Amino acid sequence: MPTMTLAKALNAGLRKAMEEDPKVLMMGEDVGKLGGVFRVTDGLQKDFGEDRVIDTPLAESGILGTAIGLAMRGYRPICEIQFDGFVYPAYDQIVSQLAKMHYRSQGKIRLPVVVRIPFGGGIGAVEHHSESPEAYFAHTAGLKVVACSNPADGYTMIQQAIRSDDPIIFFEPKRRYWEKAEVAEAPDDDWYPLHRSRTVAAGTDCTVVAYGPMVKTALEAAAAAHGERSLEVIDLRTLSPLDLDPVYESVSRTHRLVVVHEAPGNLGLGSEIAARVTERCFYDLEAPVLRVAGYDTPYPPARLEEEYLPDLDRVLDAVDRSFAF
Amino acid sequence: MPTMTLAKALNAGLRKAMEEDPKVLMMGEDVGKLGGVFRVTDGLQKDFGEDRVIDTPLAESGILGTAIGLAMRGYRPICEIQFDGFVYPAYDQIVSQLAKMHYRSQGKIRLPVVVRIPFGGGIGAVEHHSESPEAYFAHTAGLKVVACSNPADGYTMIQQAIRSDDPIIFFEPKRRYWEKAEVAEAPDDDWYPLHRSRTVAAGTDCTVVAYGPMVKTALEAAAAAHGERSLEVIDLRTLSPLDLDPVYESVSRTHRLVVVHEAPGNLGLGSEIAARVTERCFYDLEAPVLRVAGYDTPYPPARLEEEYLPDLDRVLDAVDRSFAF
Amino acid sequence: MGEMADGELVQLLTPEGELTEHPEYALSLTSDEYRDLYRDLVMVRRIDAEATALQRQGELGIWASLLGQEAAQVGAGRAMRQQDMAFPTYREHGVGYCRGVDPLRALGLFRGVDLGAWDPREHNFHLYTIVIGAQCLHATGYAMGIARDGKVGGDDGEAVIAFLGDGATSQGDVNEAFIFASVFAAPVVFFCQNNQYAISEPLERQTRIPLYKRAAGFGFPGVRVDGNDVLATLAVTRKALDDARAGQGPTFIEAYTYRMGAHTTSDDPTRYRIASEVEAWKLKDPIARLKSFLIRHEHADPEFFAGVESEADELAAYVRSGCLAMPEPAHSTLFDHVYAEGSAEIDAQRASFTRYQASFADGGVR
Amino acid sequence: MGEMADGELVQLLTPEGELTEHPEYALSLTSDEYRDLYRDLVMVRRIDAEATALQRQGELGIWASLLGQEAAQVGAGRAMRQQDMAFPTYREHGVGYCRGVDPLRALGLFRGVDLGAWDPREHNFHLYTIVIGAQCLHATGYAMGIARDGKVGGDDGEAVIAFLGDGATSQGDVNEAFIFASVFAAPVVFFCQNNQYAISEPLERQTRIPLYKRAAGFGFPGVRVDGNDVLATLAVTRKALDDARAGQGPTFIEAYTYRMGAHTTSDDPTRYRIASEVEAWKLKDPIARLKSFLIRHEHADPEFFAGVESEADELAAYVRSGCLAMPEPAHSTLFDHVYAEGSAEIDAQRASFTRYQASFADGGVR
Ligand SMILES: Cc1ncc(C[n+]2csc(CCOP(=O)(O)OP(=O)(O)O)c2C)c(N)n1
Ligand SMILES: Cc1ncc(C[n+]2csc(CCOP(=O)(O)OP(=O)(O)O)c2C)c(N)n1
Ligand SMILES: [Mg+2]
Ligand SMILES: [Mg+2]
Repeated sequence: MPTMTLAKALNAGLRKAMEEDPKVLMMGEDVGKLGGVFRVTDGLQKDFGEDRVIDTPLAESGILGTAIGLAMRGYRPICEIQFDGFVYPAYDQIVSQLAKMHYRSQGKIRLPVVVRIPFGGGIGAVEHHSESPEAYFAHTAGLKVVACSNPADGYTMIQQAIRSDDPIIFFEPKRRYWEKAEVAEAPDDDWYPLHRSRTVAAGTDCTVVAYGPMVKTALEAAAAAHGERSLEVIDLRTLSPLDLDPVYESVSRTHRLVVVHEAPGNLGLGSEIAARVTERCFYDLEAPVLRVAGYDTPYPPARLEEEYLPDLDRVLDAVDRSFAF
Repeated sequence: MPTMTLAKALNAGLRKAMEEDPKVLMMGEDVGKLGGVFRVTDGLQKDFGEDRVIDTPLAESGILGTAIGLAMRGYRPICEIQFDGFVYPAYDQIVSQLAKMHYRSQGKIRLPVVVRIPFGGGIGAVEHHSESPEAYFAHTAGLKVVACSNPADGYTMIQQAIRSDDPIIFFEPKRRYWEKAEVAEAPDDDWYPLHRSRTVAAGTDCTVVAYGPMVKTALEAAAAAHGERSLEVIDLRTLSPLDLDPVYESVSRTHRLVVVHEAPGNLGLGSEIAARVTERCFYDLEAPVLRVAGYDTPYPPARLEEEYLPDLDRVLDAVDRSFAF
Repeated sequence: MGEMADGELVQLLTPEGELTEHPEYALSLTSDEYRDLYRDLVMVRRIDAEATALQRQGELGIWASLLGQEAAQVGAGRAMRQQDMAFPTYREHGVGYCRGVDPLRALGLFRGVDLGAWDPREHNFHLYTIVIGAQCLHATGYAMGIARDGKVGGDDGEAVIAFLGDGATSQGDVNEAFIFASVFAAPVVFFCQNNQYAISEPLERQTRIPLYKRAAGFGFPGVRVDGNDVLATLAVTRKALDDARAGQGPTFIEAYTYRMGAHTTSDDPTRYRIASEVEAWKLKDPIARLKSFLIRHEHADPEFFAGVESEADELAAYVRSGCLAMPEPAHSTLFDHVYAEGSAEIDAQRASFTRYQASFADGGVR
Repeated sequence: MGEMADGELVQLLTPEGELTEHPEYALSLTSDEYRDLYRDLVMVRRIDAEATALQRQGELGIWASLLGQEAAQVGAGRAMRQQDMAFPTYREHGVGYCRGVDPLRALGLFRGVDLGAWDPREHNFHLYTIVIGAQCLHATGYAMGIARDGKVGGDDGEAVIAFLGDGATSQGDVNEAFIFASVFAAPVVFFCQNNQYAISEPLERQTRIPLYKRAAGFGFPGVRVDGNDVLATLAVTRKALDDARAGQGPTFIEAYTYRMGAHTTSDDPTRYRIASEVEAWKLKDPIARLKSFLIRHEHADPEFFAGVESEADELAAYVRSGCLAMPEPAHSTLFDHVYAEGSAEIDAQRASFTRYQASFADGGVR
């Protein structure tokens, strides 16, 4: 397959999944004729019909709740939440129903529902359009949570998520939707597993863990540090359950770790990663795990988001601070 | 004042707040005639009338949303959520509206809303009645989150929360509702501040941090360890913003820390505390911060909750493991 | 509130046990069928009574009694066809009975040994839902699936029935379910047992007008039926399910009834309602009513009634002994079924839990 | 859908600019008042056009245009009394104008310099709400507060008006607001601008029957008014607010109108609707309609229209220059107002942020 944007790659992945399994449905607000506000579902309703690409009433709890019912009936619904900040009306259905059904039914009910959420800031949007709510879901037992960071992963990960029999919250870094990269059409068994982290840049001096939109930022930091310091960058990919083995291994060599995310620092993914890595690598660490994250404020007006969001400089600053320890 | 149960102490605190300020309202399901399913609001409707103690329609988002409107009108609503597991339908109103209003209005709108939530397990209840959702709120900028652990704190903290001009999520450890202790009627300025942690048992060998229902468990562990090991127990009280100064100070002496909560470990309060304490006390710690928490499963059937919930033995086991490091 | 205009209410059997006519709903049953309904009512009440007793004796953590609502539940349950699917709240033990769910399975949740142990597909009876209203959306989605499967409008039509309480009508989820059901013409019947209370709150905390009128504003019919009249409930629900199967979309049924007991065994209704109200409703008892009818019209003789009684005694004994014999869940099941496809993290937690528990067995005093 | 039965719709001014009678709603205004309404419409449209232009030129991040909905908004805005409170969505720039909010303040959110900068209390016009439907509950709660304050039923009555779109009627929050409003007889008017679309979704994705009928099922009146008719909208809203102030409880108003432009400047409506539909609605333009009326009935002369035009030009110039001159928010304001009573944690984060930023100023290349 050619070079394509993340939005196109997700679209191609959705299309492939819908071609392969007639039980796969797409549902959400404006996903049909419009193709979604980010055009991720562009053309799908035209090709698969209104019965499989469903423009729903404007009600997120309704979308999730009916998706659960459809899944009980044997369908594999993919719900699109239009923007991160609009997932909260569906929170009860996700946290109390979707997450718990397999457990409470002792495995008798499987809910292969994928909830796609464009997330994160950096696009100059108005409030509620730049949130990073991943920790709210990662803290919820029974859900699996992943975030893609690039077109190739977008294409494969969305298909893997759809095939999974577990409910999956699928985060898409909206500010990377328009960035292009090569996407390889690979036979299934060559695909990198969905619930694995991946080292995306090798290095020796300090490990940097990121996911979603911040992977690119971390890679840019590694490039900027090049010559001075060698940063190893790990793309987390799976936010719950976490796959920290590559991180432990890396830290055992670099002895330093910086975690980067846009979500507020307090109780963000960074805190869990810091806690676990410290527990596992206590004698390896030459500095505490440092976190570069959004501040513990509501998401600010767009003109302040550059200050709010972690960037290359803040990552490098944290690396400096790690070495200063 | 005499010895009383936590439920009575909260009731007395609510009554006092309602007497002092006619703008204070109580609202929720069954809070009126019934006095709440835990009788925390017992007698309040009788004494303050149906206009101030409001039995609402059965709709949590409606309760929170109208409370926000009442607060805009100058009232100080206290919302009761009947059980922890029923707060999620109100999640959007709490996270997107209540939490953000002061920030987005640049301080022009204050929402002095208290959301009371009986939380935690240990009472043999059916599903959705034993959840510990505090991390979902503590991760949310703009909210303040507290948990009381005993009658004396219940009495004062609820009044302080009502007086606060910030929205406060107020967690009450439901399995401690019926436990009695002395409650002192103190003049306001002698009161211990709401947003402060407190050392509730002095010790020298290992620090144990807990909140809500687990404070008693931690104290029992300290008593059980007595003679062998001296545990210092800190009652967190404020879950967001955190007040970790007493913890840093304690760890600088004990060099070890165990954090205890009922909520699932993954991204629970323990992870944030571990991350921060490690950052601040990196050279003090002789072992990584260890966490004793609920497992990362949905809350199990009641007959398994003893296995699920942290108890004295698990706390002591963690202390042992800390020393084994 | 509480009082209704006559004529609003569909009734086929008066409280005195006389048949009445209704222009839209007719039902004519054989003596066998009448007797079967009576048997159902008695069995369902007996299961409920036994569970209440078991709770009092500490064998159940809590119990949500259906006392007074037997006719509403049996009427609805018996109106369903095999292929129809039900989504209950936590109180539909009577519907579960009609769906062939072993009453013992329904006790598991309340005893605390599981979170719902029957196979929803085997009985086309979903697990109980405790979060008020949530199941109405599941039911609607399931019904949307039926429509997508082409199982409406033909001989192989299927329908869904969602149970909810009067209090539940205030939840956003329930109203969203109405919207989805209407917009997608989903084959779903919303069966609301208006038992006059949501725990302590009387109906007027949820609505100022009769509940069945809510539906019209969403674009589908609403009917109020005497929920203490098993015949009327059966007829009305049958018609609604038929319509749904035929592709006519949703119906809302308000089964007007009364919760004779406490909300659950943890509740104390004397705090919020007066005895005379309960007494008045006793006169409308669904079982007594059908019994008068059976006797007066000689559909049943004393033997029959004696037979049903002893059958009920047996059932109660079965429930009791079965409850006491229910195995405790094994500790390690705590970690079962968190994920369909597993998780290394959960496996690790299970392993460390097992090690930890073994450390006690080793005789270690900690 | 889209077509309505005649007679359902309250109209006082035909698309051709002729007055019509309505049995329940009458309105007689002075020439001055008619002209004032016309001026409002023109000003509101001009502000909107200027904002759209500013967005195209990169000065605003996004803009939600009200083009086509001027009459609905001005009718509603002018029906309010000083003491009434409005809770808008993100599109009620016209109502804001009527409430005396400087249009520049409304631009801040869209320019990204703030999240709403006017004082809601000063104008009795709350901040914009983007999460669909959430404000309906706030409005209801505020109205409950009015009732508690005793400000209904007397001369000092106050009322609330909550704005919402057709799409919003599907949200649980909106339906819960109907329930609370009804149960507590809150003095609130739900003013729904049915502009036929929720972004790309036509009305039939939200309902199968006319929206105004929704209200009856909740126990309060629903009215459909021609939202392109400023006179009818004014009359209907005035009546509803009067009723609310008088203690009659809520009313639902469906202002039947059309979104002439894109959902926002980020949207491309050609993907989901046909040009002929837009053309048909052009014939019902709210401003042209009032203008015909003013001319035919000699309420205004050419000077008046010229004057309004030049006033609008001035306003547009003010909006443009004011927008360009809007100060950037200072970086440290990021940390302002997170809490009313402050937080040591936020103070610490601000301090470390300031130190960090200063490290660049020090000329340090990192
Ligand atoms: C979302 C939610 N909120 C609160 C509760 C607590 N609760 C359990 S039953 C009940 C009353 C339900 O009343 P109704 O819908 O009339 O059903 P009934 O119990 O009368 O059958 C309440 C408030 C709950 N289970 N779920
Ligand atoms: C809870 C929520 N879900 C989704 C969105 C995204 N969104 C913004 S406007 C809109 C359509 C609203 O339609 P309608 O209520 O008819 O109002 P209109 O924009 O037509 O004025 C949607 C889906 C949102 N803002 N909030
Ligand atoms: Mg009820
Ligand atoms: Mg619209």
